[in-house]
Amino acid sequence: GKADTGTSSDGESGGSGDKPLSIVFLPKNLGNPYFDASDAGGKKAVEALGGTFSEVGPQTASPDAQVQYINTAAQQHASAIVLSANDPKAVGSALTQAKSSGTKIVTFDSDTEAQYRDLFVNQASPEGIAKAQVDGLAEQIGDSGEIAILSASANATNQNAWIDLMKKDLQADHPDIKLVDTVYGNDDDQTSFDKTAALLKNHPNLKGIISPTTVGIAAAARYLSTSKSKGKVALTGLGTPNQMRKFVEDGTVTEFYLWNPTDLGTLAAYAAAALANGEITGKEGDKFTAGDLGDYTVGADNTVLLGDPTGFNKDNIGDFDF
Amino acid sequence: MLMDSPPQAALQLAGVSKNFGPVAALRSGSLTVQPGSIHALVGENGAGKSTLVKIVAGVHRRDGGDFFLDGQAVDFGSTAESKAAGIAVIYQEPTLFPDLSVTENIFMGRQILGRMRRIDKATMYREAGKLFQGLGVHIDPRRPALGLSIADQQIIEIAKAISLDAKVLIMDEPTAALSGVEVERLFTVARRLRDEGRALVFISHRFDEVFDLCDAVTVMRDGSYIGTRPIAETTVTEMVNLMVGREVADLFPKQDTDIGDVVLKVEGLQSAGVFHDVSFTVRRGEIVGLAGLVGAGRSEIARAVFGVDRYDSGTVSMSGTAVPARNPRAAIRSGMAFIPEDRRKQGLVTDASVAENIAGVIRRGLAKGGLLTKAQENRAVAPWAARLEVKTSSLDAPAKTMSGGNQQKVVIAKWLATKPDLLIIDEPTRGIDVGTKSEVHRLLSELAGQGLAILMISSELPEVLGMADRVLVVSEGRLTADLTREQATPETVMHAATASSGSQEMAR
Amino acid sequence: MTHTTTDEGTALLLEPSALPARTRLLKTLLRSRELSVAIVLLIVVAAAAIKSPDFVVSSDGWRDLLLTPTILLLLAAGQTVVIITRNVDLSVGSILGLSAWLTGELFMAHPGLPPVLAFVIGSAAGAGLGLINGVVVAYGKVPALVITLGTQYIFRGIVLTWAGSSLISASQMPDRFLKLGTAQIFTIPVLFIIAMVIVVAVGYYLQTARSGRELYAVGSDPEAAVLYGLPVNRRVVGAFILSGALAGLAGVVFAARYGTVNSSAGTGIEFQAVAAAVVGGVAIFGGSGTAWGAAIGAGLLMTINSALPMVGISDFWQQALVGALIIAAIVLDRVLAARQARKLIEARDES
Amino acid sequence: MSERTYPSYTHPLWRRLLIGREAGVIALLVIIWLYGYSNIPYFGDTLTLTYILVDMTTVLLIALPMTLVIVTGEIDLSVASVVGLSSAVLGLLVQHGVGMPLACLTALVTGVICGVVNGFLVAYVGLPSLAVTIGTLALYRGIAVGLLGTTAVTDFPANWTELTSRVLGSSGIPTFMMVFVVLAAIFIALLHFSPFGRGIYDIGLSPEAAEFTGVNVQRTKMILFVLTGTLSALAGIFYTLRFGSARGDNATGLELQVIAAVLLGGVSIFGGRGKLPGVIAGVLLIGALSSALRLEGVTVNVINIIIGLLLVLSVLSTSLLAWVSDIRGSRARRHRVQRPTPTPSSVSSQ
Ligand SMILES: Nc1ncnc2c1ncn2[C@@H]1O[C@H](COP(=O)(O)OP(=O)(O)OP(=O)(O)O)[C@@H](O)[C@H]1O
Ligand SMILES: Nc1ncnc2c1ncn2[C@@H]1O[C@H](COP(=O)(O)OP(=O)(O)OP(=O)(O)O)[C@@H](O)[C@H]1O
Ligand SMILES: [Mg+2]
Ligand SMILES: [Mg+2]
Repeated sequence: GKADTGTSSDGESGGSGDKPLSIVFLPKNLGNPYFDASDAGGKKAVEALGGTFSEVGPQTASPDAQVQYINTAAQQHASAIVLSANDPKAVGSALTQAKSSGTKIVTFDSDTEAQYRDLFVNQASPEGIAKAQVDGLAEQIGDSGEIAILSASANATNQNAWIDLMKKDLQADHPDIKLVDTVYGNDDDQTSFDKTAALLKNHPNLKGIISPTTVGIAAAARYLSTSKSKGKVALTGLGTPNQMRKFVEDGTVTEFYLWNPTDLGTLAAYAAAALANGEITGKEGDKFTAGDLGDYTVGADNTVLLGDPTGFNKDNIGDFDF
Repeated sequence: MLMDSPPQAALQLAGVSKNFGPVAALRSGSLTVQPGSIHALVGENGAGKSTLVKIVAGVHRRDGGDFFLDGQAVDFGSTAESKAAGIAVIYQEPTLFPDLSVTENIFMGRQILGRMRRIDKATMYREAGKLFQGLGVHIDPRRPALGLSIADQQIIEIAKAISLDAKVLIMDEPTAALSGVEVERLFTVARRLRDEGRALVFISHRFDEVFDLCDAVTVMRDGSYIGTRPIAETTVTEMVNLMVGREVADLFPKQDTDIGDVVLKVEGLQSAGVFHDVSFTVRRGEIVGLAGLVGAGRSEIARAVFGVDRYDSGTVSMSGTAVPARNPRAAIRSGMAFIPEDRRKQGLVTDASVAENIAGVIRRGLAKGGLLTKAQENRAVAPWAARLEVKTSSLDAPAKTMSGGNQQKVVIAKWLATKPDLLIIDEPTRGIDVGTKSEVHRLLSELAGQGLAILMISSELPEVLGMADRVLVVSEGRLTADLTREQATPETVMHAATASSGSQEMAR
Repeated sequence: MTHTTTDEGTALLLEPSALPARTRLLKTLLRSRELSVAIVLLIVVAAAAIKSPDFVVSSDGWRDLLLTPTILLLLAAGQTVVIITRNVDLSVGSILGLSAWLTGELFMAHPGLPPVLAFVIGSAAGAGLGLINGVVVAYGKVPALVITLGTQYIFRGIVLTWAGSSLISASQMPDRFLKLGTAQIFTIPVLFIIAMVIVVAVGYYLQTARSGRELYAVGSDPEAAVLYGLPVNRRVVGAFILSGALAGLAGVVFAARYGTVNSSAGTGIEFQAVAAAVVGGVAIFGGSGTAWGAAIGAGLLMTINSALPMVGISDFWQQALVGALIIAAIVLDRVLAARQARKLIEARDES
Repeated sequence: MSERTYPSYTHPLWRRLLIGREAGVIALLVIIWLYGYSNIPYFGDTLTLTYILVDMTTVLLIALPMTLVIVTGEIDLSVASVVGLSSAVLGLLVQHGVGMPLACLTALVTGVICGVVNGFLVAYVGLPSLAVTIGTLALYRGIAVGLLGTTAVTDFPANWTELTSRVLGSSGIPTFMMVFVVLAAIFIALLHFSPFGRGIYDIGLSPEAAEFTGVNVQRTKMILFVLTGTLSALAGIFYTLRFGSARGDNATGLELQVIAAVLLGGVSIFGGRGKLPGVIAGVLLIGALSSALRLEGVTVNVINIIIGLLLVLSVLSTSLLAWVSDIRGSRARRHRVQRPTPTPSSVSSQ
């Protein structure tokens, strides 16, 4: 409010109807096929609604670079920002400022702290995601032995939440599986690749790896497929079918999981539009329609849930293209 | 171009000029050298000899005038071109690559190639060894150039030039740092090259060498050609008159002064590999000359006294108070002023303005409440610039745009502004034109008259003999003589300057 | 000038010819920076191997030990050539990125392209970018640090524009090419062999070719090099072309090794290349150092990265150790150089 | 002796102000601002001003001492790592319940220590700053990452984090800029209006001559490296509070942004040349340009290319000008040289 004394102040916040709909998608970084897919879904949805869609983002997945794009969107009085946050807190003050100049904030994929956004579009419940991966791996390695996790950056909210839940699942349901190491590939292909190599060297008895990040699992699969551990060390996690197809077909990977990122982007776009035109405010119980995806209801903590993750394996991977 | 004069000159320059910004280094340089002869080029410091050489070498491009090689007009844009045309040059300042071996230094750019165009090191070392043998020196071909003495560096330069097998060989003061034996060996080689029909140019400030070696001599003054004489038809007096353009006596207007208390006292100063056991004093009103060959270590002694260089042992005191080592600030506070030999690199910040340079040392005192403005500086320096009659259009002109003489005046002004008790001045008139030179001499003399103690280092014997009340001679880092004005003659000084270490105790 | 060789150290400095050829070679080798870095490298490998023999003994361990440093090896050799001329090339990371992306695009457009041709094209593209750097630095008479900082931004901007937010993944490149990423001959990875051949060739060139030695001369004293009539500008341009070409080659290697390329390939690797050269004994102000030393330095930096976790140091501390190593290396250099200079000067008293 | 008088300046004030790189940078800044104001939607908002200033604060802070370091002919590449390290220290202390004032002070002291290490190695051991600070770039960053491990500390008191986003009335100028203005005034006085500052230029133009003039070259360099360390730490505190997040990898790569801005502002990497107003204009130029381009929907890649080109061209401009005048000069000379000359024989017969 305070800073917003510029020439183009449009008075009413929330922009009711007559202001053209403009939605900015801000992924963690550019050059990430996962976000390409989700942003494509977002684009289609926004255009279907007759609004303007734009995708901006930093080169590397760092919060400070993201802040500048949040600021720009706020300056332009965008109707809504759809963001996958690189840090739950660091983008907070920028988001607060954007909100105060009338822009709605929707997070997807990776959330910020709740007070900074209007709505979080959750790809799957964290519990569901963690459980799918842990149970999947347990089945592949015969429910015992050493496993490790290859994560993205050490501060990624979603990753850390899942890892915590996985640890709980392991303790509760798989007492014979021992988590020996958690390493971070920073969602960088080369780093993830080298970390996988290091993992296998450091833990000769390793039986499985979980990589709950699309960059990580692809890099790890590529390393495994050329190493003598291929077929001996199981790998699962979250990945996109196009990236993983080759490794599923050659037997490096048996099964991996993901929700449909295009659907996630679509849902986020519809939620953002609904917020922007005042249809919903983001409080628990609000209802809106997300095009072909159907009707959704806002749940606790201002969260909308997309659904359960899908498992991809030899049998069904041919049906997907993203 | 058609020639009609029968023996075609190997090298001919006529009316060549070169300016560096506002400095006219060369106004009208001319030189004609026949093949099979050794031609001397003489002139005072700053007469433009080296500039002429650098034009021939392709380092500088001339602004005007003619330049012929074997009768062909040439215009070299780079040293590579002149090298290719058969010109070899020994520059006044050694130009070696410290990281590389002496052999590589000699053969750089034209190394001997072996199989598959790879460098044949073994042959190169052998060749270098032969070259050194021919020059009668002992330098290991495999050692790095780093750490060579000035004399050895000069020998490498000579070996390099000889090995080039050039039609024209130019030597810019090759003997300045050499001992008698080494000079003789060089001359033998030079005569052999002459007899092979090559043309040689020899620059030196030592007349005996010129008369010993050369066939003809060209004199330059103030950037201009003055005259050429066959050596047989000229005398030292004539040459000096041509060089200076007036009676020599004019140059050194030394006043007699009362000599007072000891100001500077140096005792047992020592720095491994540079100088040894140096002790002397300088008194109020006294001008002490420090003479010796180039590279003898005089500058090093002065630099150590002033605290720019470190020393291993010994003490320096000013008016009875010890001056801490390696601390120029403390030396300045104790009343020392130091005018270094390399004006452009050490004496001045050439890119800074006249005012900033003159205020360089006193500026801490000028600041009010820690703040210093240009106006304060300008106000403080104007009287000093005026006192030395510095010629400049304005106080904010960069020092680099000034002539050498004016630059030297700026340096002197900078130090006089500190109101020192002792002035150390290294090569006070190097590269200064004749007119300004006598001005500087008059000023030094006047300052001594006012009670300033002066330690003057000079490679010009007449300057030392003309100005100094007392002459200290340095040879290979040791004081080898302490002569009064009366005792000091060219012979006594040169004798002490070429004394090798240990052969002679100091004659007090 | 009689010289009795009392002190062995000074003898090697002042009178190397007086020593028998074999002694001289041996002593030079023993004092060389290359050897000491190599020994540190061996110690690191040994320490890691004791903790976990798989680090070296297992086939994957052995392969990765050699493969991991490959890219940096190439960059460090190129950087060495530039640093020897008293310049620096900060744009190599961006050149690597451009070349890696180019490789991916090439294979997408022409899946039948022979991999050899990809290496040639990548190097040529890198050489072209190096040419730009070199010409601007040499003929513009501007500091390499600033220019290559500028071209680092520019080249990276070009990759970003070209690649956008897309990614070329393993499935889009032919297997023939990707196999090179792990192919081995006598258990030695092919990419490593390529890199080693190139490093040895560059080192050999620097030691034995006229133009190679002239690079040292240019860096040792640029002004003297002009007076010598050396083609200073041509040499500087040549050094940048070589560095660019090797960075370009490294880009192709990157694509083959990692199988995935996006616009950020090689970001920040330029400092590592400079650091490898410095650790390997290349003087940052030119005139001395070898490509071999830089390559060993690169090996050390990368191996430390993968060995630290083995010896129980968290990989969070890797970078700190690398930094300490760089500083130790330059301090050591300075101490040794100062000692040598002092010996040489003091030796003048005795002669 | 006759009393000569000297004019203080060759050129009148307006000409002295107009020539020089600073004027060019400032002019470019004004042009971009005016263009943006009239042609780019939302650029005229006070909010834009706020964002540009907040975004550039870290760079502005570090650019002040960095200018002084580069004027002496040295360079400090470790600044961004010091930002990260001070951020990590601050975070660690706050996490362990230390009060904000003490934590900030400790972070600052960390910066001082980093500066002392750089300064000692460069000034007293005599090592090249480029190599030293590449080493400490890795060292300080490594310690920062080592200290904080995987955690990001985010529980900073709101009244502190708010400090970084508070704005002065309706002006749009962030309150924290007051701190910068005071620091800038101090640094301008230090560099342009003090004997110490003159010494800094002397060192950059000719270290040897400076030493002969009694400038304490070693101590000066030491002080400057300590200043870069300290202000980098201050920037680190600002950065941490602004994002409310202390991480070891904060501000990675910032060093190149700072150096690019300083060089763009007219400082010569060889030392001895450059002025602080130019540098401040250079930083703001990059900020305004990036902001304008982002508002125009230009992506990060094109912004990178433009900043890179600007840097290369600004450094080349001096060379290009000299080159043009050189070509003119040599053309004129060739005319003179090729003028019909007396035959050599007639010359030698004089
Ligand atoms: N690069 C340069 N820039 C400016 N002035 C120069 C330059 N080189 C020489 N000069 C000036 O040109 C004049 C002639 O210098 P030069 O070196 O040719 O004299 P010289 O006769 O060789 O003297 P010496 O006997 O001392 O060697 C001097 O006043 C010198 O200061
Ligand atoms: N560049 C250098 N490399 C190695 N040694 C040097 C170098 N310059 C000087 N020296 C050594 O330092 C000592 C003193 O040299 P310097 O030329 O300063 O003496 P000088 O008597 O002052 O002569 P000048 O007449 O040139 O002033 C000599 O032993 C010389 O060999
Ligand atoms: Mg000369
Ligand atoms: Mg001297």
